[in-house]
Amino acid sequence: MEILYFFAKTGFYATALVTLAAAILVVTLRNLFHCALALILSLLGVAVTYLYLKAEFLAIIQILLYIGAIMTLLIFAIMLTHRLTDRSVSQTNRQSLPAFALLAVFNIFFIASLAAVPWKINSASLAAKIDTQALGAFLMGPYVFPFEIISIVLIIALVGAVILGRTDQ
Amino acid sequence: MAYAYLIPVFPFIAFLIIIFNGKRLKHQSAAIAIGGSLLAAAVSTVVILNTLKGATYSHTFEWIRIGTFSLNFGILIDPLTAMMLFVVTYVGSMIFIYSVGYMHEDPRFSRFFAYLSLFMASMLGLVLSSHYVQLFIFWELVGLCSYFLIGFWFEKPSAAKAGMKAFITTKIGDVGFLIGLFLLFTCAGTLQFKDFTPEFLAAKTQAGGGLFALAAILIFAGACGKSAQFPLHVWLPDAMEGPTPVSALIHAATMVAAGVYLVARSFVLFAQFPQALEVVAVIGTITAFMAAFIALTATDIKKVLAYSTISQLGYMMAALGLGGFSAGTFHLMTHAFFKALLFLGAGSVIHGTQTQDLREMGGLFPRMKITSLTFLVAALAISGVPPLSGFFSKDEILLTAYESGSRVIFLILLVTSFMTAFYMFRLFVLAFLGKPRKKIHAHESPAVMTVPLSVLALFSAVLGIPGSPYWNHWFQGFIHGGHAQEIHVNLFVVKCSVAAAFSGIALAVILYRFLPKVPEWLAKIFKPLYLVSYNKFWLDELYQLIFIGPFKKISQLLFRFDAVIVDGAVNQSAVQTVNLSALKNWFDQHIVDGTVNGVAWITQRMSRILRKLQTGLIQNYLLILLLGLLFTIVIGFYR
Amino acid sequence: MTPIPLNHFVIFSLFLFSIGLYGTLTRRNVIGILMGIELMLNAANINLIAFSRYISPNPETGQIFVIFVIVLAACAAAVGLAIVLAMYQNRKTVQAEDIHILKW
Amino acid sequence: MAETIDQIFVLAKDRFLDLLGIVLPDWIILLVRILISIAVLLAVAPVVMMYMTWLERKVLGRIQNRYGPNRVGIFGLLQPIADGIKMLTKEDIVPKNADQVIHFLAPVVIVIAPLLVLAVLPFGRNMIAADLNVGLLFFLGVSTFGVIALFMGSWASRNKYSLLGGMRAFAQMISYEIPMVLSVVPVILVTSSLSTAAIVEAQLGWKWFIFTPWGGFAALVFFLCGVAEVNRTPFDLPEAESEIVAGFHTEYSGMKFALFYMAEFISTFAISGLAVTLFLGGWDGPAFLPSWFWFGLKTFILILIMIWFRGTLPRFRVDQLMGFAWKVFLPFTLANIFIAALWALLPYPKNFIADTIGITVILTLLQIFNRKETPKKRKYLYAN
Repeated sequence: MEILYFFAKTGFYATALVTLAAAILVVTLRNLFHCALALILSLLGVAVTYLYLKAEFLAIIQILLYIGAIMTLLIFAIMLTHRLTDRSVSQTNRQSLPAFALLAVFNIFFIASLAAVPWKINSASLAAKIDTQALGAFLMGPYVFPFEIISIVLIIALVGAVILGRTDQ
Repeated sequence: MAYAYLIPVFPFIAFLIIIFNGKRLKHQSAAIAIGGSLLAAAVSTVVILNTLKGATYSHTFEWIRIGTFSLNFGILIDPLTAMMLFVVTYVGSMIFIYSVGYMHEDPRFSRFFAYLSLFMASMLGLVLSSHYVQLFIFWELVGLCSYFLIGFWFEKPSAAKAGMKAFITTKIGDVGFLIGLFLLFTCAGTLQFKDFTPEFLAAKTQAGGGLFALAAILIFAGACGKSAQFPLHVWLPDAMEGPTPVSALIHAATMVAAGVYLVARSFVLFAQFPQALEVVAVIGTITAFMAAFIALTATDIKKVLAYSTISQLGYMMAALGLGGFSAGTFHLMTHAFFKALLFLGAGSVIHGTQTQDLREMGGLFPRMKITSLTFLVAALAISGVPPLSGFFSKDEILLTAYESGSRVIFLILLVTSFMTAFYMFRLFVLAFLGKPRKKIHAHESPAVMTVPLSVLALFSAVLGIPGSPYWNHWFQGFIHGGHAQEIHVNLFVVKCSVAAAFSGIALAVILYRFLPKVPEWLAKIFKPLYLVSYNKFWLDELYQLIFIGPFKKISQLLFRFDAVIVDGAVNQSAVQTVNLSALKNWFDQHIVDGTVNGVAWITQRMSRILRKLQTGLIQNYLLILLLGLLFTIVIGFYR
Repeated sequence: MTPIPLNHFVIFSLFLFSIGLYGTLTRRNVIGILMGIELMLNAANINLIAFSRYISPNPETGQIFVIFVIVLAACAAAVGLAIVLAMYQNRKTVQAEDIHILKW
Repeated sequence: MAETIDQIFVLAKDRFLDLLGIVLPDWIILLVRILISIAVLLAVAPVVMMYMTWLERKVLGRIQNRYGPNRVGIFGLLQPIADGIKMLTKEDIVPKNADQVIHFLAPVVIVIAPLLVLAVLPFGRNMIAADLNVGLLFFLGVSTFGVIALFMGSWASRNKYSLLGGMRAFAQMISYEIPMVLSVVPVILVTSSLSTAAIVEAQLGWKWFIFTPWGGFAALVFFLCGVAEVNRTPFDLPEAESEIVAGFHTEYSGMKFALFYMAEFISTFAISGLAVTLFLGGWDGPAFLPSWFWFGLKTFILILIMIWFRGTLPRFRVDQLMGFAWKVFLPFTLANIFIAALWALLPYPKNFIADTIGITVILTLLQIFNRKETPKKRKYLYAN
């Protein structure tokens, strides 16, 4: 059995690597459509990471919403703003080098500081099983107010998008 | 009775609706105005019926409190008010309906009805007032409406001028009224109608009532202005420039009667002072005679009626002045109806013939049957032919005059009565009988005009009955608040009156129907008299000479003073200011502006360098943000 | 059986965030910037879940916040893409550098 | 005996694993247990797809008064295999301008989604490959991959018709996904579970949701949306031959084309299966026949209905298609959630009445608000 856990852990690191690689592709590829596909892969990796954190519901939601809705929207926008045979020029602007340097420093500092933090692991939470019903109860119980607010925000965004998108005036 | 305050409110609401929605409502505004007046009439009917049962009503509320004194406005309903309500709402409603037809083509149709509604509301408010100050407010409001409506066709310079003339002339009287109110308040300490009882006045005037009498006479001056009595009557003939329904409503039936109403309302006060009463009687008599005399020669159909109105108002005043309270008010009521009818009939004629000049009319009878017949009824009524309403009311005035012992007044009034009959039938014959003197395509007016005519004719015919011996002088009893009045019929006076009426009618018919040359011949013979009448006693010219001319002179003098001395001072100071400003200007330009510009110059130079920082590229900003964040982290790390 | 250390999740999310930020900083195309932002949001989500799972006494809280974040991301994407489309229709460009008329 | 037949596949799997357990360690058994399910699904799915094509051609043939395939094998039963051989041996043409990688990836990705969703379908009692507690959501989530793959194919082809087809598919699938998910919500509401197995359990004993007022309509909406989701007639605008050649797979040939077809048919099967699971009681049925038989029979009937649609109905216009989703399905399914909530809240006779009233009201309102504005009869001034 131990070996299965080992496989599983290896799976996590593999997923992380694939996710990061896909993310790097997202920010470096020239063809925006390829970027979008790489982003889908990256988001899938994140969904798998959620599974490792025992958040199945969120993993599925990630797929349903991010890949099913947001990414389709994004690809649609790409289609509408690009020609089929768009041989685009450089996709990065002039500040890539300073940005990279700054981010490198940023990461170094962050990892260095992370190593110094003694996390207090809560083993009860770690072992807890959170099913969808519990989440629903939470959303409808203590978090009902933010839940309602977020639905209003969603409606506003919807209306806003429709108004922005209309061309006939 | 507690709902009586609604009576003026309805027309006022109609006014508000129309004045703010006139453009949109167009001809529907008439419906709103008529609705308002009919509602007012309905409520008034209820109030009147209650009053007939002997009820009176008075309600006051505090309007303003000044120290210990509080101004209490309110509603007072007694028989006099009830009668006025009856006149204003019924005659008013009829005229409203009539106006739909008369004003139909007018571009300012809805505004006309707005003004009419406002006038109606103000007049009803005036009638319902329980306080002199309240009455004065409404008094001015009706004056304002009168001004609006006389100048309704303000494109015509004559109409605009007539409006101003009416306004200013009545204001002269109103100043007297106001001063009279001040005096009265000083003497009596109250202006509440119900406080003025004979006992109260008797108590107050024990020390001597000179000021009271003066106050009464000054109040009468206000009434003179409003009711177009002798020195201040000149505005009313000119007011005929307004639309005919206005002449009928305001300048015949209601507003001009307000003066009479005021005197009647203050009758207790007047009755206390014979001097004041005498003034009223004399002025009334003079007015009655003079106006009738002028009316003899007037050629404008409306002018004739206007002078007739003045004359009849003089009758009322004379009656009141002679102590005939019931006679004056009775005549006020009957006169309102038949004079409104006369004006509306004249309006119908004008509407049909497009002319106002009597000399151009003639032979209208076959073409305008309803108008002619109703006009005839009214003419007979005003002439005092029994048993129409005018006969009874005028007869009572004559009786009052006869019994007052002043034979001169009685004779003058009797002659006036004769003249009234004469000029009315001169008018009737010239307008309706004979052959057309000019080619005019006369036609009968629409039903919306003739129906009110018929209704008013009915009222004109029968309204005398309640005050006649047949009804045992019921009206006189009612107006005195239920005290039955002992009035004995004096057959001599009746005979005189009837004789005057019939002789006047006969003479007019003979002269103008059968001997058309004779009037011209008569005019030549009595040329001075004719000229006096034709030129209205030169009163307008007299006023021009006495008041307006010197006033203009003074104005010119003052203008000179203004131009030379006042303006000179002002100009001089301006010149000095300009010089000083030039100095300041230099200082401003070189020193203040120099500093400001210098700062601006420096800022500009700095900005030119610094604005390079703002690239407009959001990602650039984000990078800087990241740099800042990193900086913060590093500082936090090595702190 | 030991769980995966928390720091590994955090560092994973840090890298993801950095890559997303890099994309946001360097992409010339507005849609590319939007993609970078999505990556950053995801990194934040991983952190939320990881910390709530490992440290918080209520492991559900983080997940609920992630739901909110996903909804907000959807809103941002919808409105953002609508803006991009409007921009493309009006100015025929989706390059972030070309949109700087409010500069001076 | 009946029990044995009912569980025959499960028993076979267990026996096999027991045999393996003699020689192999536990963890390999665990893996094999999973792998067997996967292998079975992977093996069954193409067979199902092949015989669905045969079935479709045969039934369409009968509808159109002809025989359909009848040369290869008895009743043409070997026709799919012949087709497969033909597809495999055909030349694989890739357009010169195409985005090579994505053009290749698209057909691969597109079959993944329908194969994945088969895992959460309960084919019979205890016959579910992965009983996830978010199974239903998994099904809906994963099936959205189809859109992406389809889009990849249409974009990579560098062909106008492909792109148009892709756009149409995109709009259509996005639009119909919303009422589809909303029509499922009442089921979740009543069973308070997202697990497909639990949903079937809740319907055991003829308490199929299709027999409830809300369930009947929800099933109808779900089924129609499902037909739209898999781009079948009358919702086949993305591949409308008369308008845009063949839509998103215009530039595909050979086995890649076959993969698109396979995806479509497996999706059809999966959607039918999910409809059966959600509304038709899943594998529930009289016990004299095994549970998997009942599941198969119901699915088969739904597939037949889809083929019947294809044989009879003309294609929608684009505006009709969109209007149908947004103006009819969406409001109805939204209202249906409340109606189902009423069903769950009230006791038996009352809830039936309340639901009937609710559905009547919402249908009437839809009727009123979607009334077609008939243009006024034209008046000709100068012509007659």
